[in-house]
Amino acid sequence: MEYKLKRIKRRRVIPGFPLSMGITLAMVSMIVLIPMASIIICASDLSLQEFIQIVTAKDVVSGYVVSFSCALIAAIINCIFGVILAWVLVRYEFPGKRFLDGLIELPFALPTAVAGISLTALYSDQGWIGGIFAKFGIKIAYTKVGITIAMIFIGIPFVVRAIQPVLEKFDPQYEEAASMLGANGSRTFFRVIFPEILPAMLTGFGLALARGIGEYGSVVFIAGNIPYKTQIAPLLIMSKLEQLKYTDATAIALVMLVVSFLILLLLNIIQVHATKRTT
Amino acid sequence: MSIKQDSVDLKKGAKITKTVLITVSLLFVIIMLVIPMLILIVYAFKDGFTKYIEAITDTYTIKALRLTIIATITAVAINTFFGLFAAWAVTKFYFKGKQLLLTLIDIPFAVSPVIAGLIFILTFGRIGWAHGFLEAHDIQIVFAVPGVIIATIFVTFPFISREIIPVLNAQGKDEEEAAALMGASGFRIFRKITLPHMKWALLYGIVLCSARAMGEFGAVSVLSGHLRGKTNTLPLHVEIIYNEFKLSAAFAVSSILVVLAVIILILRNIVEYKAKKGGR
Amino acid sequence: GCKKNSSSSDGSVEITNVSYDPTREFYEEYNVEFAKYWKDKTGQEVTVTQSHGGSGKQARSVIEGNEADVVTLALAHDITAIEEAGLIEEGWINEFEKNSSPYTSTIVFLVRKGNDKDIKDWSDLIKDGVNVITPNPKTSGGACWNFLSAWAYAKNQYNGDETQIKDFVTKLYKNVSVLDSGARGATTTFVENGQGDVLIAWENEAYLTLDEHPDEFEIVTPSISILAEPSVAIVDSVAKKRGTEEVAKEYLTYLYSDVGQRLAGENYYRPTNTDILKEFSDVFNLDLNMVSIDDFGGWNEAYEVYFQDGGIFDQIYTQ
Amino acid sequence: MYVELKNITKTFQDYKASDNVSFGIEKGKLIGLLGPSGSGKTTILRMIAGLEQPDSGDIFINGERVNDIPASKRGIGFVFQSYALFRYMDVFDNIAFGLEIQKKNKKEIKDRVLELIKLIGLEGLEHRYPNQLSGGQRQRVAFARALAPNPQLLLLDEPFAAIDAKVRQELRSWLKEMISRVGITSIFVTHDQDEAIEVADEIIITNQGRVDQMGSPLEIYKKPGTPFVAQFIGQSSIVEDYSSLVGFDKVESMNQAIIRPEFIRIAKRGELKQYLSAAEEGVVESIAFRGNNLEVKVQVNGQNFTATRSLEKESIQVGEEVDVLIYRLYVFDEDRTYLLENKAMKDDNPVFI
Amino acid sequence: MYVELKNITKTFQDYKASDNVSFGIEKGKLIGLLGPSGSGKTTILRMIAGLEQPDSGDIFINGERVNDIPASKRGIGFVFQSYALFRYMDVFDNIAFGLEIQKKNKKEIKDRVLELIKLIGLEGLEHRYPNQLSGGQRQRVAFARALAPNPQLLLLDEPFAAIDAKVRQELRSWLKEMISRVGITSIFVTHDQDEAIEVADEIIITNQGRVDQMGSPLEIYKKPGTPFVAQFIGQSSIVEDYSSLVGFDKVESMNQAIIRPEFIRIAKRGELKQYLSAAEEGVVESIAFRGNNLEVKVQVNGQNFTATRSLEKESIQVGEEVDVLIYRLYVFDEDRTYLLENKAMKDDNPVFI
Ligand SMILES: Nc1ncnc2c1ncn2[C@@H]1O[C@H](COP(=O)(O)OP(=O)(O)OP(=O)(O)O)[C@@H](O)[C@H]1O
Ligand SMILES: Nc1ncnc2c1ncn2[C@@H]1O[C@H](COP(=O)(O)OP(=O)(O)OP(=O)(O)O)[C@@H](O)[C@H]1O
Ligand SMILES: [Mg+2]
Ligand SMILES: [Mg+2]
Ligand SMILES: O=S(=O)([O-])[O-]
Repeated sequence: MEYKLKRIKRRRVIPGFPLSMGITLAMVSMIVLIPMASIIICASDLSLQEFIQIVTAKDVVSGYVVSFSCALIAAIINCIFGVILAWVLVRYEFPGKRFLDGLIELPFALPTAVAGISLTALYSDQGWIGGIFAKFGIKIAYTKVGITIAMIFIGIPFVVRAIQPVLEKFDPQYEEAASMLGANGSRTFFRVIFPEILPAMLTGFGLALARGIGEYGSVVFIAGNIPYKTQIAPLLIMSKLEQLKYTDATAIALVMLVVSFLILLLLNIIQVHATKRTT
Repeated sequence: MSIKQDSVDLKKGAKITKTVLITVSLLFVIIMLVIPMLILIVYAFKDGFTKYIEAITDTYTIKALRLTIIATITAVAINTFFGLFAAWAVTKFYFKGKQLLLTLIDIPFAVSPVIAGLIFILTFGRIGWAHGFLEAHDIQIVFAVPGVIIATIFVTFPFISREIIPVLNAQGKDEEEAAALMGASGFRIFRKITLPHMKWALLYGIVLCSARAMGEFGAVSVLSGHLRGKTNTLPLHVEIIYNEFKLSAAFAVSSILVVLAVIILILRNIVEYKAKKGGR
Repeated sequence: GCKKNSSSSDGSVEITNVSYDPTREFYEEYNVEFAKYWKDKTGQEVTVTQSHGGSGKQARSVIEGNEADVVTLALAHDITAIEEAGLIEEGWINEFEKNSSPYTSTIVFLVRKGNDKDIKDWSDLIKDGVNVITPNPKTSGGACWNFLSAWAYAKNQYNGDETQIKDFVTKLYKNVSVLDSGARGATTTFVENGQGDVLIAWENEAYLTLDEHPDEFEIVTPSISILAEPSVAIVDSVAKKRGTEEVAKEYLTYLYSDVGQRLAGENYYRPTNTDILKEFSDVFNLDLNMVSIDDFGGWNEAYEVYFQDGGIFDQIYTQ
Repeated sequence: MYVELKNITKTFQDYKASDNVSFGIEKGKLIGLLGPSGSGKTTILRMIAGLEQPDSGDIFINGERVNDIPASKRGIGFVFQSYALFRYMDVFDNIAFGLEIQKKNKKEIKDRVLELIKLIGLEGLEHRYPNQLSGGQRQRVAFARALAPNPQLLLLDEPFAAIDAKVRQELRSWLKEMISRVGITSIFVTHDQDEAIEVADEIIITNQGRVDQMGSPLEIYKKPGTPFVAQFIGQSSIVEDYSSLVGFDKVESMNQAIIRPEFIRIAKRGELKQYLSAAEEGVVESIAFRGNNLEVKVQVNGQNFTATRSLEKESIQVGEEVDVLIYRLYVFDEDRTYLLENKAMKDDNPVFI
Repeated sequence: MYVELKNITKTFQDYKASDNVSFGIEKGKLIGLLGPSGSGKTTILRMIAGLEQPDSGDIFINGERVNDIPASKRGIGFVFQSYALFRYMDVFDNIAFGLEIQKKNKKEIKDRVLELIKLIGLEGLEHRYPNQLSGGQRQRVAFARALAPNPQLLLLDEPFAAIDAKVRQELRSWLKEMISRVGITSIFVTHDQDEAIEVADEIIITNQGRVDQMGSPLEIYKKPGTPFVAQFIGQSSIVEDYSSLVGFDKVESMNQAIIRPEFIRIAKRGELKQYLSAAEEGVVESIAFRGNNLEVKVQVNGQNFTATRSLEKESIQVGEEVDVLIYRLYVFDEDRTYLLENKAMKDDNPVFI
């Protein structure tokens, strides 16, 4: 009996496990878990049927579709430019590189509302860039294109900063090996380098996607908010709240949360898998 | 001779790729990041320099700036505290459910700011389940400064731990084990061995966390109540003056945030440069 | 968490006025006047903390715990919501004169200088190629007034034929290119970002825009509009708790004083005091044919029918 | 016994890293833990140090059961495989770390550290950081750091693994000498048999979580206890059909045999003056130069053997017919080995010239 | 000459990694580039491969100057030190990579890859990923991958460095055999002299960016061209005062000598039947077991020598007085070495029993 007890109290060599674990769990609970639980508590007022009815209402579904499809496209575009940017920042030397590097986090630092306002001013058909496109009859602001652009804006740092360290660590021997086997630059990139940065890119992709789906401040200004066309899901939550329909709002929020959580979980699983393959 | 030509072409190919990629990057960054910032500056000075100064020295602006700084400092302090302990727990020990814990820490990354605000309303607001308790003790959280701070903490929660954890993971725990074996206390190990190793990552995390904390809008907007001079942070204040038709003043105030952001990004670059030099 | 007793012994008092977007300029001036008045009357310093936002959002924040002593919102419905949450006592609408609406407003059109699309009345808004800007009634109180005005016009036009009215309104909203979440957002979209040919706006908002951008816009008054009655109320439970009932009551009462009424007029709100309203006859079109919310059976019914989920507004988008 | 492990078992997930491990170590000895990768050497070392808890079994140090004594209280010095030098401390501070924790006074610490720096021959480098040292130098610092607090037992996990071949050779002798000079009981882990043989007083051979044999290098070399040990130690080739060789009879249940190069003598025709009847005839398959001798492969009755031949002897050619004298070999079954001497050599009457 | 380097120089920052390097390699030979760490071996290999450009000098492959041909067009196979196997491709895809680039058809690729997999003895593992392979298996895959496109020249950078001691031994023979079977001209880099001696047909010895000597292992071993080579190859100890030894006279300007264990015979008193007058008297300082023989340290007139003694011979003890016969030694100055034979052994009249 006594022996058993001792075994349960497993000793760890490095001190501080109970303290650090305690603080970690306490803070995660206080700041993340308990508040998040409120959503579930609130949504639990609904029966399953009601819940399903709310989250599958036509306008809600269209909100999801708009948010998700724009975020997806933005995340994909971010992946392409993110890889190019990370590549340029790691592999090339050129004047202004440090400046370029420093700018990447700008979207983190700029308040989303300010970003939204600026982007709208820039891309509306009176704006500097929107004006150019308007000449060709292309509208950017107040369309899905505009929403996508705002989401690209907020998502780019996630992708670049995920890929950059991996590229930095990437052993040039792999490239040399490929070139010794006769491969040219693009082939080496797609067959040898790309698989290496893929897990990191997916992480960045997932974060950008999750952020895009949930983004409000910078998107709401540039979205036209026309139901079934340019109305994003977070705006729907807002609008439910205006009507004091908390349960409806939380039901919609819950679906988005679950989606975000699944995206994150999937990413973590991919990471674990990728490290398994490479170590 | 033909061989020589070939190699020259190949080098030329690589050069062209380089030029194209750099151009594409620059264009992307300019269009997506630089011009929006530029537009902001242009608008900020549209009504002239005096108007600009007036806007940024307005008492409400200063009060908002103060709140923003308080919220940022508190969030950074608390998240640093958390980040250090979490990183220690996660990287120095083996336990079940580590992956789940990491995912939980990441959640605020993926939560819509609107929902982030909502959850605190649903918790601490008049309709929240904790309201009875707060009421009894006359504690006001949402629609008051604590709410603004809590929301800021929430949205920036993972920033610091996420920066340190990979660095500590890469370092392994041999050095800590070696020190523990010699009988060093946890605090000593942390201070003498772990901290020097991660200090640049920590600083980088702090920089990012402050940047994000200063700029937070959505979540704070939901639970601030927009009380002028009380619960308005700088981004909220920007929205308010924007809504007052003072476009240029709004951008002027935004420019404070931009300047802060730029300072922070410069700090970030310095930190990174030092880290690379120190890391070798 | 410190004890909040707003009337402190040193003779100062603090109240919070939670209001909606277009009233900022008005209350900024009014608060100064009221502070002077209160000081004279009681010797006490009063500080009024203002909060502005979309009317619905503001009502919600009060319900959720934003400690407002008084609310001055865009429509009675929003205050009723607070009442239903138990924060305001029943019968608040009769607590002050004129349904607790110290000033009113109406809905007008703002068009670009020259009025290229030749917009004169509601019927012009459904023409092909006319681009309309108005906010979303689900998130903006002002937008509800816009919607109901249009509805009133069509009702008159089609003699109450429900299908035709609906058809009219549907066509109108088909012409809406940006449906902002608040009245101010819509104004910015129209004014700053140059979207649309016509903005359906609060009258006071329209005048304010003219002030800010002289020579760029014109106001067009439609043949039928609605009497928008922004309501005010004391948030009884909060005021009681903080011991500010007296000053709160006085704060709202003083809106009906000549000083308050004139100030409203100067800020392009129509004073409810008819004498003072007349002083502003050069500003306001006093002959405008206005329906009132009572024609829609009061706010509760109107909201239920038109703006509730699945209501008429939703229907025109699902068609 | 200074250190004793009794029936130690340790399972990771479902993998038995230590499977009923028992052995004892005398005070003052330098012990080599030798075994292939993954055989559980590090696990044993870490359990002795207290860095890992055994699932069952007891560990005694100096007669005291230490299972429940935390690592930091066991008074053990540990040299990590990758040295785990504190990267942000210089050589001096690294070595001083353990002493500072013991709250020694400044003067004492300084004296002890400088004494150790002298011992490891790094005078003048005390203010270098680990990344400014070569592999060998780092190893020395790790060694000094572990020794500084005067531990009663020193554990070293693959102390030479990270060092390049030439330097490794030198360090081996250095370490052996140092340890004998300091006189501290030590256990070191290695997967390199040459290293174990050269450095250790006694070797413990691990295999799949078990201890296969323990003994002096010569003992293990000459009397391997299990087939695994016989194969793992020394260069060896397997003989499938040993009973067909002159002088060796089949032993019950033992189907295979192991033979080492030094068990075989290859002689030019006419060179062999003795035991001719005990020798086989063979053909030279290949000859390779191996540092200071030649490695000769011969074929005897369709079986291949490897032997060595001194450079000083008369040279032989590939294809040449030679006499192959096999002195002895190890026969084995599942878990036993026996040394079999060439019977024919005893029977044969010696002929002296 | 199949591969030829002429006056190659390469400087990194201010460090001369290659300093006027010239040598030629014949077709079909297996060459070992041997030298201490940092002596510029990898740099030479990489310049031949085209992964690095020389600052000056010419590289010829098969008579053609290749300085301006990019690495991917030189038709060279390269096995990297850490193999650089593509982590996200399985064994099959790794080996097929070079063939796919040559736009071979599916069938051809499959046949060639399976042939190579068979050659390296990894049948059945073609769908494993690199991290599921042992070090030795990875090395084989890297080898097969480099061979797949039928290169005319194979370069290997420390092919055995990442592999553990036991397996390394096996792989050496394996690789040597493979290369001779495929018949491809190969150059491999190593800093391990045993490895170079065992594997290479010819050895090029590098030292501080220069080539010190080139020749067959035996040649280099027996006739080291420079003092560096003499010391680097074989186990050796330096004799400060060689002229005090019986049978060795001082050579002009040569102050030191190098002696190898096999140059020394240690004999029990009475064991030496010959050359007694050429032998010194010594005392055994230490005896250590070294795999298959004993390493004996003796002191002769205050100088220490290391020699070996067979296990089969009668045993000697530490402290015993022995006869020490030194057959020969290398004397050297700055840049030359001479082999000096023990004169006294010639003078001494042989005595046969
Ligand atoms: N913390 C751990 N979790 C799971 N398995 C482990 C752990 N530590 C060791 N193992 C497993 O236990 C077995 C023995 O490991 P150990 O490190 O003791 O081997 P070793 O003999 O030191 O090998 P090497 O020579 O490769 O260092 C291995 O199969 C290893 O994978
Ligand atoms: N890219 C480089 N930049 C700067 N210096 C370099 C570079 N590559 C090699 N060197 C230097 O050139 C010298 C020779 O290096 P090289 O890698 O050729 O040595 P090596 O003989 O292969 O050594 P090792 O056995 O350690 O691999 C070393 O001093 C090294 O530091
Ligand atoms: Mg190990
Ligand atoms: Mg090298
Ligand atoms: O302020 S509004 O409610 O009219 O948007």
